[in-house]
Amino acid sequence: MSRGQAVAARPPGPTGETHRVSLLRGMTAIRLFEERCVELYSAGMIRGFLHVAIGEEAVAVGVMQPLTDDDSIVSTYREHGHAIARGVPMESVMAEMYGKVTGCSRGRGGSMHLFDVGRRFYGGNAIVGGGLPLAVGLALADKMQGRPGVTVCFFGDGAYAEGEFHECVNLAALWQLPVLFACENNLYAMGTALHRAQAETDLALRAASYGLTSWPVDGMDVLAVEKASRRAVDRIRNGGGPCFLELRTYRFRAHSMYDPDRYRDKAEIARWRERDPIDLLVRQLREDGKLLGEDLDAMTAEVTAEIDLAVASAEAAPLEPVEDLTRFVYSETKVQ
Amino acid sequence: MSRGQAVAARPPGPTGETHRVSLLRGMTAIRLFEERCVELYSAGMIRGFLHVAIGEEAVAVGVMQPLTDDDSIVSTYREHGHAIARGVPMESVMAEMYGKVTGCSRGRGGSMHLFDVGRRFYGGNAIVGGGLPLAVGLALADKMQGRPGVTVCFFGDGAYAEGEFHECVNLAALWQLPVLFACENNLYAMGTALHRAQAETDLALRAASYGLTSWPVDGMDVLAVEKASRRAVDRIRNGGGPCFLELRTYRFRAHSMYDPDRYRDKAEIARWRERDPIDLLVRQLREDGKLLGEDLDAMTAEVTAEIDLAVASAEAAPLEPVEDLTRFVYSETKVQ
Amino acid sequence: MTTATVGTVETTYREALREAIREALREDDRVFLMGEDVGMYGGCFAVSLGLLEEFGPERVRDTPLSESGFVGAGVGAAIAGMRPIVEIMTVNFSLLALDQILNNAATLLHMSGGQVHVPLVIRMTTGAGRQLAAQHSHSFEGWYAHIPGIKVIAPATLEDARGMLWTALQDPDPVLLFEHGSLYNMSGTLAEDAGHVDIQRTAVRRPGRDVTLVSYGGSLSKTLDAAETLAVDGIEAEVLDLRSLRPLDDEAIMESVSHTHRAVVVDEGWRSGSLSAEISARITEQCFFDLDSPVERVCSAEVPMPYAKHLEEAALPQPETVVAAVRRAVG
Amino acid sequence: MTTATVGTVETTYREALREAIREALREDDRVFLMGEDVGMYGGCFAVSLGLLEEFGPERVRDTPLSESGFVGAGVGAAIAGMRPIVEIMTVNFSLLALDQILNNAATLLHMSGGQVHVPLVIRMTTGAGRQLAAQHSHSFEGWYAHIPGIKVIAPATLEDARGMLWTALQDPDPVLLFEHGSLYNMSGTLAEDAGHVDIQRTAVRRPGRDVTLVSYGGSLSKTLDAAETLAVDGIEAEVLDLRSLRPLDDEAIMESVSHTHRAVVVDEGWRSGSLSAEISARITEQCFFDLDSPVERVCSAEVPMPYAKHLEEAALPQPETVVAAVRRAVG
Ligand SMILES: Cc1ncc(C[n+]2csc(CCOP(=O)(O)OP(=O)(O)O)c2C)c(N)n1
Ligand SMILES: Cc1ncc(C[n+]2csc(CCOP(=O)(O)OP(=O)(O)O)c2C)c(N)n1
Ligand SMILES: [Mg+2]
Ligand SMILES: [Mg+2]
Repeated sequence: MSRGQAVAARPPGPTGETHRVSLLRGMTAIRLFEERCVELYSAGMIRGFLHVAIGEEAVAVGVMQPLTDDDSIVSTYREHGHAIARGVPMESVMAEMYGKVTGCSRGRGGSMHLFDVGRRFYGGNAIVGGGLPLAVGLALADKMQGRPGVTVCFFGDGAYAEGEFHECVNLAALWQLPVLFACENNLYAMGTALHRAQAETDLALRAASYGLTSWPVDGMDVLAVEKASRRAVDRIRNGGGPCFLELRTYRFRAHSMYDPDRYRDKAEIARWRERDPIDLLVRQLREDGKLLGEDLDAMTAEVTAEIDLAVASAEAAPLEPVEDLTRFVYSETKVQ
Repeated sequence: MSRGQAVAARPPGPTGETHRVSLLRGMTAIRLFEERCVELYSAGMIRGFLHVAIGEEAVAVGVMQPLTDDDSIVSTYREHGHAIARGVPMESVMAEMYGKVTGCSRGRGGSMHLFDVGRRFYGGNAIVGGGLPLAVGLALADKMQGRPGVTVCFFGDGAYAEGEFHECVNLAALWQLPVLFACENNLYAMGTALHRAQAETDLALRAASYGLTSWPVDGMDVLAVEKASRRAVDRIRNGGGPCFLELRTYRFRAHSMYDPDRYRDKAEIARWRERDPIDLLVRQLREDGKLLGEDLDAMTAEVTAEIDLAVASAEAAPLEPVEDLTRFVYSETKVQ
Repeated sequence: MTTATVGTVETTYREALREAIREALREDDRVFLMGEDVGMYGGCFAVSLGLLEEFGPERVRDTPLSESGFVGAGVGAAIAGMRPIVEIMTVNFSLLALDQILNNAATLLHMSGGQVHVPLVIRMTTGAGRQLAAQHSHSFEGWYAHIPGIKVIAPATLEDARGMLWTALQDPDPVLLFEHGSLYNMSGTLAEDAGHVDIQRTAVRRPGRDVTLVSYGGSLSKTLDAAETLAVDGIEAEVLDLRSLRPLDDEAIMESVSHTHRAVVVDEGWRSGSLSAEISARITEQCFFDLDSPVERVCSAEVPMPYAKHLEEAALPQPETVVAAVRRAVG
Repeated sequence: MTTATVGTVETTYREALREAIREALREDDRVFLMGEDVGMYGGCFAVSLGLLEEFGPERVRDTPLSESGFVGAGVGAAIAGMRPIVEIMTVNFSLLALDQILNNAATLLHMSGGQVHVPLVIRMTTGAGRQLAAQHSHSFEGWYAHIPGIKVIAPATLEDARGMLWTALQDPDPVLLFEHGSLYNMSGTLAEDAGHVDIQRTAVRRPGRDVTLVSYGGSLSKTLDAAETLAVDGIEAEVLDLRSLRPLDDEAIMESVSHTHRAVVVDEGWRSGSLSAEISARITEQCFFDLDSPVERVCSAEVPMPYAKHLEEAALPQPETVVAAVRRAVG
């Protein structure tokens, strides 16, 4: 999907207008896409578990900015935004959720397991913390092979409590591996508030104790996220060792479509909604007179058309033949 | 074994002469016991893995000082000293290593799995880090049942890298559990030096980042260890939450009887031997004129006699009948 | 307690489990429930909904995402006199705690020469059928049934959902209780005074003379459906509900096979090395000369569970595949 | 490569494994060895002794005690083009990494619709016999053989210790290689040019007509000893060495059983749910009408392995218990 890629491939540099607009477009695309997913879930077109990141779009779009085709991404089950921001076509993401063979994982993965190896998007991991060791290994391979790649690993505040986090941050720091630990701190792990899961809730501070560079970022400000990500990625690429970013964000909706969201105070949600990353950027662009109402409508229309297309093609797409059930348990050819 | 218990049960208070002498006796007992174990291993009387803590006696004896019968201990596979300092009779420890039914684990555990529930000595765990969750649970039970107990968990610098360490320190800090994390930092995990396993080698500093009280201690100075342990245990018992002690020590011998010790520089070992915890205390007592040559000889003779007795009774003891092989897989009676 | 039936109540598998936990918390103050989101969230499958409000955060204890840590903490608490009920959201995540379950919970009693008892209950959701894909859909209860030192049970009915937990809590050793995710919404009636049940014996859920169908947990209803279909053609299948996966109730299984002379084992686990293999091997060992045909197995295809509905259905045992296996056996 | 035999060399199982690793490191610069104490220490069982000096710390990489972390790192490195050989000291500790092995290594290819290949080799020591007690003595290779997406091999001979690794490294999917701890000191002669061997086929280690003895790894020598004893009484046992535990070479097993009409499976795993159960079930399924007696199993007693020598010996399969099982089968 050209646009998605455009966002992913945009060269570093000053956050000029067109760039800010493209960031807005990237976040808007994710927002509208996920809102459509919610509708389609209620309509029974998407099944299984569905986790949307509505409210967290600035993290996905901002972190992706400095990445190149050499870089790798490891994500979670809440990864639609990461995938789209990386340039995975909406069609293949939507088809995946429809369980169609045209899906980015041939319909075998679903919402939680989006993969696109061509774009070095290594999934979609639904074991909390399970992607961290993979990221360490991807980075180890890049380092041993002398490739310039940086591996970005997205994970949540909940994953921070898993033993694998401890093991992996130490491994990356010990071996000075090119890993960017992108911790999406949305203050909740399902229904468990951070302060009920961690004795010390300053995640960036604690991460620093492992001997890597670490700092917190306003995850609702896409420009701040981009700036932090660029600084971290440059540092890592130049051999500075791994970095940890605590991206302070919030999910506006429930954990999953099954979650009645009993554990959050409505006022808290409302407060965070005032910091909607899309509204923030729109307001800013408006104030600078760089965005007119019609521009926004045009963008929305364009993105909506794209999503309609993705849905239409997903609906039209075929299913994997049942006879092929046992394919891909083992490789069909040697790998080079 | 009265003496061992005496050490364990000794009431808090100023480190008077008799007390210092009893500390010396405690360390000497462990030292001579383990030296005998090494001989017996070479003689083929003890089998399996044997890990001695020669050089680390000040940790075992010092940490135990403030503990009462209410307190619990969780240990590792390098636990002879912990067991003896807790008052587990030498006879039952030696019989265990002989695989006899009179052993503290009926010969089913061996050197790595010494247990004595009567003394709340919960083993002898040979999965590195595997005892940490047990300690958290023992402490949780004490807290929920309103008991005064403190749980001491011994583990090494190597265990610090395991995910379970991360999970358990956080749980203890989060729930303010009465746990003393006694980290025996002897600078090596088998052949892996601490600086080759941890990006940040200041273990006490890093532990503090979890939100508990933590400090390093000279693990070769039994009085310093006792002082630190007493401060920590008092704090914990008075509801101050968990503490972490980094006990800086060194094992004078190889990791196990199988280890050719290729990875340590002989000079380094020699340097540490100059800080032998037993010699240090002897010198001090001598300087204070509190210990005469004959006292020491008498103590050695006494302890040696005790060990001879333990060996003799282990040799004489019967084996568990083979017909009883499958006992203790499931409980034979309900537990109250 | 299950004998006298005064009135009956409409309930679900989920509610029956909740009632069992509530009863345990009420009757024994050593009991507490610990796991991820058992409290504020109400339980990831709403089993423990409302218990936090009733019993407070000490006894309905939310944990961080630290499976190895809190499962091991349950082991330690059990050793020190508590009666923990530890919930692991799904069996798939329990692999993170397997070291604590096997190397500690199952092993401490023997390794200590009989000193360290671990009266612990661990509850987990297992199984597929909800398009949750390859990291949320597997069935490892058969794997756990390989471990000496623990017991493994799987309630397939409302009575067992209501009655097994208390009995498990009275057991001096670790008991793993597996709840199939597709059963939570199963509804029906339960005796008002429904209570404790044994967790030792396999139950005959449908008597029959022609073939023995061995199943448990989420596969029971599919197996009963198959039996209905077969009955239409005059094949009377006897359907067993294992209930206990470790120990297995050999006596009940062999008793049935010795009069039907044929057996089909239905097991949602991957075929190779599944519990069905052990059951097949035991039937052959103990009933070889009674068998008219080899024991058949209906298991899951050996694939990580796919998301797409049609593929997931094809991967799982279904009434049709059970029927087909029976026809092979009797054919 | 194993055809032409120029000269032979005296070697041990340990040295053969080391040679195999050395060859892999020399021939393919994508290969590296990673694990606890593989370098400075020389390998906890001295398998990798000297390799650090020869290949340096990048390619003979010591890790911290972080099984889940470094095994998962091996998965990631394999995905990104390396050919990691990850060593887990013993299978007992591998439970800490099982989540990475099952939920990632075995699952990624399928979950990604065929995109993510994991050409990873994991080596582990398994088995009992050295009085290492309940946390260092178990045999879980049969458990691993339950997992779709991985292959499981167990060299029992010097040839296989020398030849299996390279073949495993050529495999596009994860291969787990199990080394029985009691074999490291096994010595004998090996062809100077001994090299790669297939890892698909089960081997007949001793031909016979009266009964098929199925074994592998550390149990092979005990099984061969039993066969010798039986031969004295004129019972000619055919001894199979499985070599590959997943996939199983059904063809070879059934071929043997179909002419011996009797089978005994020898497996060091705990009996219930062991690999022996799967083999027994398959033999019954595929050779039922060829069988003169039920398949017998000789496994470990279902206890956490005790330390005391006499108890450990009683818990393990022994030549005598194999002989007794054969007598039951032929009797
Ligand atoms: C190992 C494991 N434990 C539990 C779960 C169930 N679960 C799925 S998401 C989740 C919360 C994770 O929270 P966080 O890491 O903060 O990510 P977020 O959902 O907030 O984006 C839990 C408990 C799981 N998938 N894996
Ligand atoms: C989980 C696990 N991994 C590996 C081992 C093998 N092993 C036994 S002791 C040891 C080193 C532990 O070092 P440390 O924690 O510092 O304790 P120390 O031996 O120095 O007292 C290792 C790697 C084990 N027993 N358990
Ligand atoms: Mg979160
Ligand atoms: Mg150490």
